[in-house]
Amino acid sequence: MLQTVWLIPLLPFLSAVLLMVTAGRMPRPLVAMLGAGSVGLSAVVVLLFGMQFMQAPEPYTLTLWSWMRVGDFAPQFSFYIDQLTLVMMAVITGVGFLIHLYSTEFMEEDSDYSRYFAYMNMFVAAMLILVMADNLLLLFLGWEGVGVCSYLLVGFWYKDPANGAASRKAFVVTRVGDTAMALGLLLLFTELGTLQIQPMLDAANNTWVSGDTLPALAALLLLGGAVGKSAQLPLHTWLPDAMAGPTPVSALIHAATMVTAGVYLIARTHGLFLLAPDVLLLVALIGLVTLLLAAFTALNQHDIKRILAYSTISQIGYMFLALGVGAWSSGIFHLMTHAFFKALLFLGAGAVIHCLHHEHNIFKMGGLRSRLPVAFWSFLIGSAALAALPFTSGFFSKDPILISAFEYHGSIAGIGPWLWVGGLLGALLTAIYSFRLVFIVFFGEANTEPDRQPGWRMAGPLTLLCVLSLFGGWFALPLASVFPAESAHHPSMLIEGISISIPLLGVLVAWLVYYQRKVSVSRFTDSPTGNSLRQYWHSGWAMDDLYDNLLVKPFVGVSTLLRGEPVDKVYNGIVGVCQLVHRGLSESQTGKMRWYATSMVFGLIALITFLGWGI
Amino acid sequence: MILPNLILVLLVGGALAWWSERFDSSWPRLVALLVVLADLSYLLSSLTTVPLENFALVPVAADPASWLMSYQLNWIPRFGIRFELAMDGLSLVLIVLTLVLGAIAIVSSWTEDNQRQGFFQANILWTLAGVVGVFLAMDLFLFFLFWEVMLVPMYLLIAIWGHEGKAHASMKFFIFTQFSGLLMLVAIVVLAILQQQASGIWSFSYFDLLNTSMDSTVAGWLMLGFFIAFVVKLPGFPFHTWLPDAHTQAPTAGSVILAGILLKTGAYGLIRFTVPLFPEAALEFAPIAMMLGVAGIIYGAVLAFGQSDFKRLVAYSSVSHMGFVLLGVFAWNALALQGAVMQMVAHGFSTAALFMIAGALQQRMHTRDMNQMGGLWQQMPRMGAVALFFVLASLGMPGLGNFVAEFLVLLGLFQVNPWMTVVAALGLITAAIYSLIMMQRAFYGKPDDSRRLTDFGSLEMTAMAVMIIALVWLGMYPQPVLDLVQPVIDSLAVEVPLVAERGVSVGAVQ
Amino acid sequence: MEGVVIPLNHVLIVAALLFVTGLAGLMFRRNVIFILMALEVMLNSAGLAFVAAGTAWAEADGQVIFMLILAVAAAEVSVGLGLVLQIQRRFKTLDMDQARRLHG
Amino acid sequence: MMAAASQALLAPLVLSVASLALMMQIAFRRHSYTSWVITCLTLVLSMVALVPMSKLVPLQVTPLLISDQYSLFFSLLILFATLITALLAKDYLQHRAGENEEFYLLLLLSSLGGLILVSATHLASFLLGLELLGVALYALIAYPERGHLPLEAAIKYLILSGAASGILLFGFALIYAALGTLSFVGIGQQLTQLELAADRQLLVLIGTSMVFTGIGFKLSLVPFHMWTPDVYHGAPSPVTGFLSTVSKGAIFAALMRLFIDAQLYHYQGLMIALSVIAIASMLAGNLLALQQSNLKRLLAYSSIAHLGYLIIALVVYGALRQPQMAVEAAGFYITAYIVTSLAAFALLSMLSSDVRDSVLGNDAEVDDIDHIRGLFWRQPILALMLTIAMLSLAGIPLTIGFIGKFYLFAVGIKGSLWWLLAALVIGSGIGIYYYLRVVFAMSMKPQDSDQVLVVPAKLTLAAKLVICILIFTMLYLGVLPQPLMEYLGTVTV
Repeated sequence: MLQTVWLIPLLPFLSAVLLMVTAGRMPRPLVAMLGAGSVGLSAVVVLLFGMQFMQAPEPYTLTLWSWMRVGDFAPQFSFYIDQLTLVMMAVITGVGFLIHLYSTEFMEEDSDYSRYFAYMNMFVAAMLILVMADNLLLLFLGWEGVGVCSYLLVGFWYKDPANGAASRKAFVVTRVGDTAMALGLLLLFTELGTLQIQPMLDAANNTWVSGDTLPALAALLLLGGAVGKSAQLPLHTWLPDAMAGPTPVSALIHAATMVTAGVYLIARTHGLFLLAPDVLLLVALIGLVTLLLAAFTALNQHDIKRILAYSTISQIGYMFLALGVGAWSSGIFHLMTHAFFKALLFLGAGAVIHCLHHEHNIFKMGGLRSRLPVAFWSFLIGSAALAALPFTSGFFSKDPILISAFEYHGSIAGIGPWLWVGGLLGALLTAIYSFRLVFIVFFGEANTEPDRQPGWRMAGPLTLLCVLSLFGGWFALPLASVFPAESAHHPSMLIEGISISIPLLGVLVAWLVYYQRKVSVSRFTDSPTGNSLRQYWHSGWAMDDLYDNLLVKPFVGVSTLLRGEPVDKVYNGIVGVCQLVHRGLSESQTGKMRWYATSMVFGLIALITFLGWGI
Repeated sequence: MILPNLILVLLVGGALAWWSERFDSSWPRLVALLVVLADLSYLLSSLTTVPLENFALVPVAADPASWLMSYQLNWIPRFGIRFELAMDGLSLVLIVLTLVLGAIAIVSSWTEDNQRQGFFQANILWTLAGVVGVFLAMDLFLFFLFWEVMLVPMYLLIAIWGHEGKAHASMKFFIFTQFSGLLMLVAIVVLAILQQQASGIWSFSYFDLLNTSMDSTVAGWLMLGFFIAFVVKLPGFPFHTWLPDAHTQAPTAGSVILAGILLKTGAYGLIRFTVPLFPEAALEFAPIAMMLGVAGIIYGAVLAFGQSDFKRLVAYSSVSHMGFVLLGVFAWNALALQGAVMQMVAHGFSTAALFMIAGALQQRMHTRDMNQMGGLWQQMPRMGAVALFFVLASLGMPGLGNFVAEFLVLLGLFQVNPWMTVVAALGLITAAIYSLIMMQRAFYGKPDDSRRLTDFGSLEMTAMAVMIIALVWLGMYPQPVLDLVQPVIDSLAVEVPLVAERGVSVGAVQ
Repeated sequence: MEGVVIPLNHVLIVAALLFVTGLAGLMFRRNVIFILMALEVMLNSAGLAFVAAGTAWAEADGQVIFMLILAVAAAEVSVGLGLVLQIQRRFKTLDMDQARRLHG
Repeated sequence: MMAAASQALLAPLVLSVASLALMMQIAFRRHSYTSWVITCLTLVLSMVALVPMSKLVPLQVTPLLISDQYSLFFSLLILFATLITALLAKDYLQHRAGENEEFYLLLLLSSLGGLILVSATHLASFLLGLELLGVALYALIAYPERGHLPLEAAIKYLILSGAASGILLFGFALIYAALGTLSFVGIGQQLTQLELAADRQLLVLIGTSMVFTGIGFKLSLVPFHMWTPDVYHGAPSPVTGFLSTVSKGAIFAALMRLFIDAQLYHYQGLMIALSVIAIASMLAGNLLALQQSNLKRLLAYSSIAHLGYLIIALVVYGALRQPQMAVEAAGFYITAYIVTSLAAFALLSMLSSDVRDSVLGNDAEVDDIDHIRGLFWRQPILALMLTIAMLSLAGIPLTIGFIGKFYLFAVGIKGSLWWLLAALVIGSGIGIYYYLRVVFAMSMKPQDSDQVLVVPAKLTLAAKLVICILIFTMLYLGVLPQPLMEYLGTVTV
């Protein structure tokens, strides 16, 4: 049974290839069956595999073929499965299947139905390869593969140039990170002689001492890849724009799976990061700053998907924080629960959008509680989990992160509580913006009338995800053998209490402001400072403008400046000189015989003079 | 006799294709295609007679049996010039590439409305013959001969069947390559004379000239002569400016051959001649050469982004990609060299395909200006999908050949010069920028419904499928190619020790 | 045959002067007849130099060459005059500066 | 002795006798076809006569002439070029006004001058050959009855060439005055053996300068090149071809013999002066041709450059340990140059043969680059010949021109003449442009707006023969040069 693990990525891959080759000539039901079915089948294989695996949970390696071999450089096409991989595989195929199923209805009216599923299946295959890879190069293949699929799906509706721009931005910005990561791979191979993850980590442990420059550099470069893919500072700007794609795409790629690849990468190579405690702290700080920044921004958006996008950035910030403070399993746990509730939220948002003529602006919605009950319950449960209200899945994953942050003692002593405070602030904001969303969209007056209700293929996955979001936190992940032992949590009751009560406080605030409208923020937001702050937050801390001015405009400017090929000027100059001399010499051919005779005489005189020089 | 036959078949085939025009104007392309395929199958079938273990032999100068095939004939004894051909793994890989792309080029001209089909196809076949000759010639005089002769039919292809600016473009192409070729000729003759003065016997044979002793200044100049000729052809910054013009103006089949094959002769020359003939001089020069490579990568990418002409964009992307080859060769270690060769092959396919698409677009829309395109996916989804694939290949998508190539080059380079690697790696980002903008401007965006455009037909799709399969194969399992080339690199390493592999960078990074 | 022996150099100087005269005629005259005459002067100055040199070396070679030169000059001039006739007929002028259709 | 002498000079004798016979024929019964046949037969016969001559080499016949492999080789080239010219001339003259018989007579006389020139070892024979060649050529240039251009070209050539002869003669007179000898070998002996007094040295110096001025003019080297384009342009195409090949080839051969026999290569100053002249010729020639639209002028400028290239072989002679290689290189290059130039002028001549129905007028010359536009689509064989010729002039492999250039590179490098080589490379680079421009013009698709100037006339048998011979020679010697190289190895001065 274990050997059939290669089926897991292969099934969606084959389906994708089949869908591409038939290029839309397949009947729709068959497309749906193939698209969703292949992922479902994969999920089944994962389940069967997992059951067998857990009987004797030893890392399992399967080598398919030798990819390439040049001297020592011999990466293989092989899979490495341990508990971490298994969790990821389960999330990808499980949540992936639900989203595919949902898509079969959501995309039904689209003319490019089969292209959509081809891309989606390809994405699932690439994502599976990413997590199953036994070496970093194969991981990189999956890594770039998901990037490309993300690009294709964000720009799926290609007729609108804005979508194209968003998809390019997504790809290029992540590529910046990917390039750093590629450099990291080069460094790791050059120094350690292998890219196979486990031997490489062993070699790193044997070669390097904690705190060395080289491991720090390598870790930093990998971190570059991670922040790119996971939309963390400073490469987070692409994710909000990436919402241009179909909503299930946002759910699958830009919430549940791909964007967490960075978290997975760091977790996977934690042995390396442990050798670079400073970088690890940097991970935590990046996570913290990002989560706060994104949370503030989310507070100010009115596009339902953008709110969710910023919340995704923010939640991944928590995961980074977890990784940075050494709460590895908590980070992965949060990754999983986040996959559940964020997929739920996105799909819920999708249902709202689907039923409201593609309306994205939350202020044009309202009062949908009774008219779209499925969406309402989904949103309510999803937001509760997102806000980490007690006993939802989000609570079980986020709480340990905050506790671990509090107890952090890494390269800078005493920073832990501050991390904790930041995390709490984030939690407060999370609760506020998520329930702001719920209150505005589902309560109050109705602005737009839904023209349909979600069918079973949409409602089913939503229901299932509701269950997972509520109860997904009740079982513990078997990750103990993968990560180094974490210190047992014995926080004081006070800390625990504060952690629990903060989200509730946030919900209360949101209730007061957005439902009861007792507290008006308009006084503040209408003041000049408030207004500019709002603008500033709304634009995502103006990072886009910054990059635009710092990188994009200069690049475009330089390329416009050079497009006429300045190097050619040199060659044209040579040609010009030749032509000039040609014209001059041609002028001398006057046709006058006397001048010809004279020139001959001059030549003679010159010759005599020259030869006479020596005497 | 197999090797001369390979060339002869193409030469005679060209004449045959020309002649066949008498019967019907549709014959020449058919004849040409058959000739190329026949040549390819002839090559492959005669390879079966080579014992399998020979493929792993390190080719040694002294021992003809260590080469896959070889052929010798006295030609001009006055100067010790011989008609000397030999094939090792590197030549084999490149010749197969040449013939496959040659067939594809002929297919790409299938629907183009070219007058004088006969002479057109003849020129294509003669160009191929010249290129095959370049990859086989082991006598420097003979090499030069093929090197120059292949330009003439190529020139005619551009000059006769080119687009609006063909006069300027074809002339520029010819003068750049010819002039740099003259420098190489001088270098070749100087080298032969040095050898003759040392040994008393005239010879232009590569094997005899390999160990010519000379002082370092002379070696530096001679190396430069070879280097410039090859870098012009490659093309490397700042000798690349002929390429965008030539590519833009050439007929589709011409662009395919030019980008897919002809550029590779420059890279081949660098690997086969420049470095082995002048080891010290070349390695001393390596930092500058690599700098040019890096400059080419970035410069080509930046200019590619600024173009609105589809073909020009692809042409500049070639400049950028061939920078990797330059880097790979002058990093001079097994990884980088393998990467350079892989890049030659992979870039051959990806760029040839993109030019074919450009040609198809021009044929359908009568423009190459991307401002007048947009939304073409709607009307030509198959072409769009294929274009997407090759765009992804060209931006270095892992799993496709180009990635393997670029990664190997970077990996090899990193061990030699980490900082340069960092700059070169920026090329991966810029490649994404220009490739995607091309996709956007041509195929995405609002479609113009007033256009009536036909999508790729089955013939074109077959050609595309061949290249897609080739790139996937190179990306997923490049080992056969690597194995073919490895003995060649081992033999080069005998002449020029490879640059140390690992650990060099420690100091540089810290 | 006694008499003053004129030194070779003197004759050569005279010949050179003649030669320069011829050259000057070539450079400054426009009428083709005069140009032909200048040409004659040049050729004959060379002949003079040969004769003088031959005498100085007490050899007949100089004189022989002079005879040859005479023949050459005659041939040249006869062809030249033939052309001059044609020129007069077709160009209606003998001014060589007018004959410049061929240029560039 | 007498028999041996006549056998050694069989070819010039055949030519002389035939010239007389032709004169008789013209005097008694004008018939141009007969004259043409006689001429062609004579030329073939003279070539055959070279075979018995080769049995006796080397043989000095009187102090004036020598019959050796060197003279035989160049005689062959001259006769070959004359034969081609004669073959072309018939078609060319056929539809033109006037009587044609004397043309062939002049042709024979001129080539006789060439033969004498290449065997000359003494000033007297040199002078005789030079003038015989030249005077006949004046008449040939002015041969067409109508039109201004041939006349203008002829008078310009006559006067300037006469002046050059005058300068040359005066130079020799000075040398004679200083050294007392007129034989080439004698000059060399005197120069190397005697310590010359200062005044004599001055005489020799001025004399040498004048000699080289004269020869430089005839070879149209910069700065004595001004006449070239005008004369090329004005002369009828077959004559231009003849002038460009026979006249230049013979004079170069004589120059090389003088150079070697008189051991002039010992003089550093002269070598530098020659190098400067060569470099100037290569650069100026090519630059002048750059955008020239008249093909004859273009070829004139190109010939300036090619003669410049050729001087490399001369300059390098003294620098080589085995100087024979320089002669080899010169021989090969001249062959290449002659064959290729003939091909180019043959094309122009054939195109000008029958222009009666064209807008150009009856006696017009087809010599503009616009005239051959689209030729490739109308007369592929002619276009092919010109293409090969242009590629050969540009020095592209597989043509004879490439091997010639290769030879020059080889000797230049052996003699370490880096400056000359640099000029050669640059000149060749510039050259590519205008040679290819011609090819490009031919390859352009004919447009309706073009005046269809070149009627695709039916090629006569003679024309076809010329085409075959020239294409074959250009390609054969380009692909398999070994036989000629081996032969040239034996061609010593």
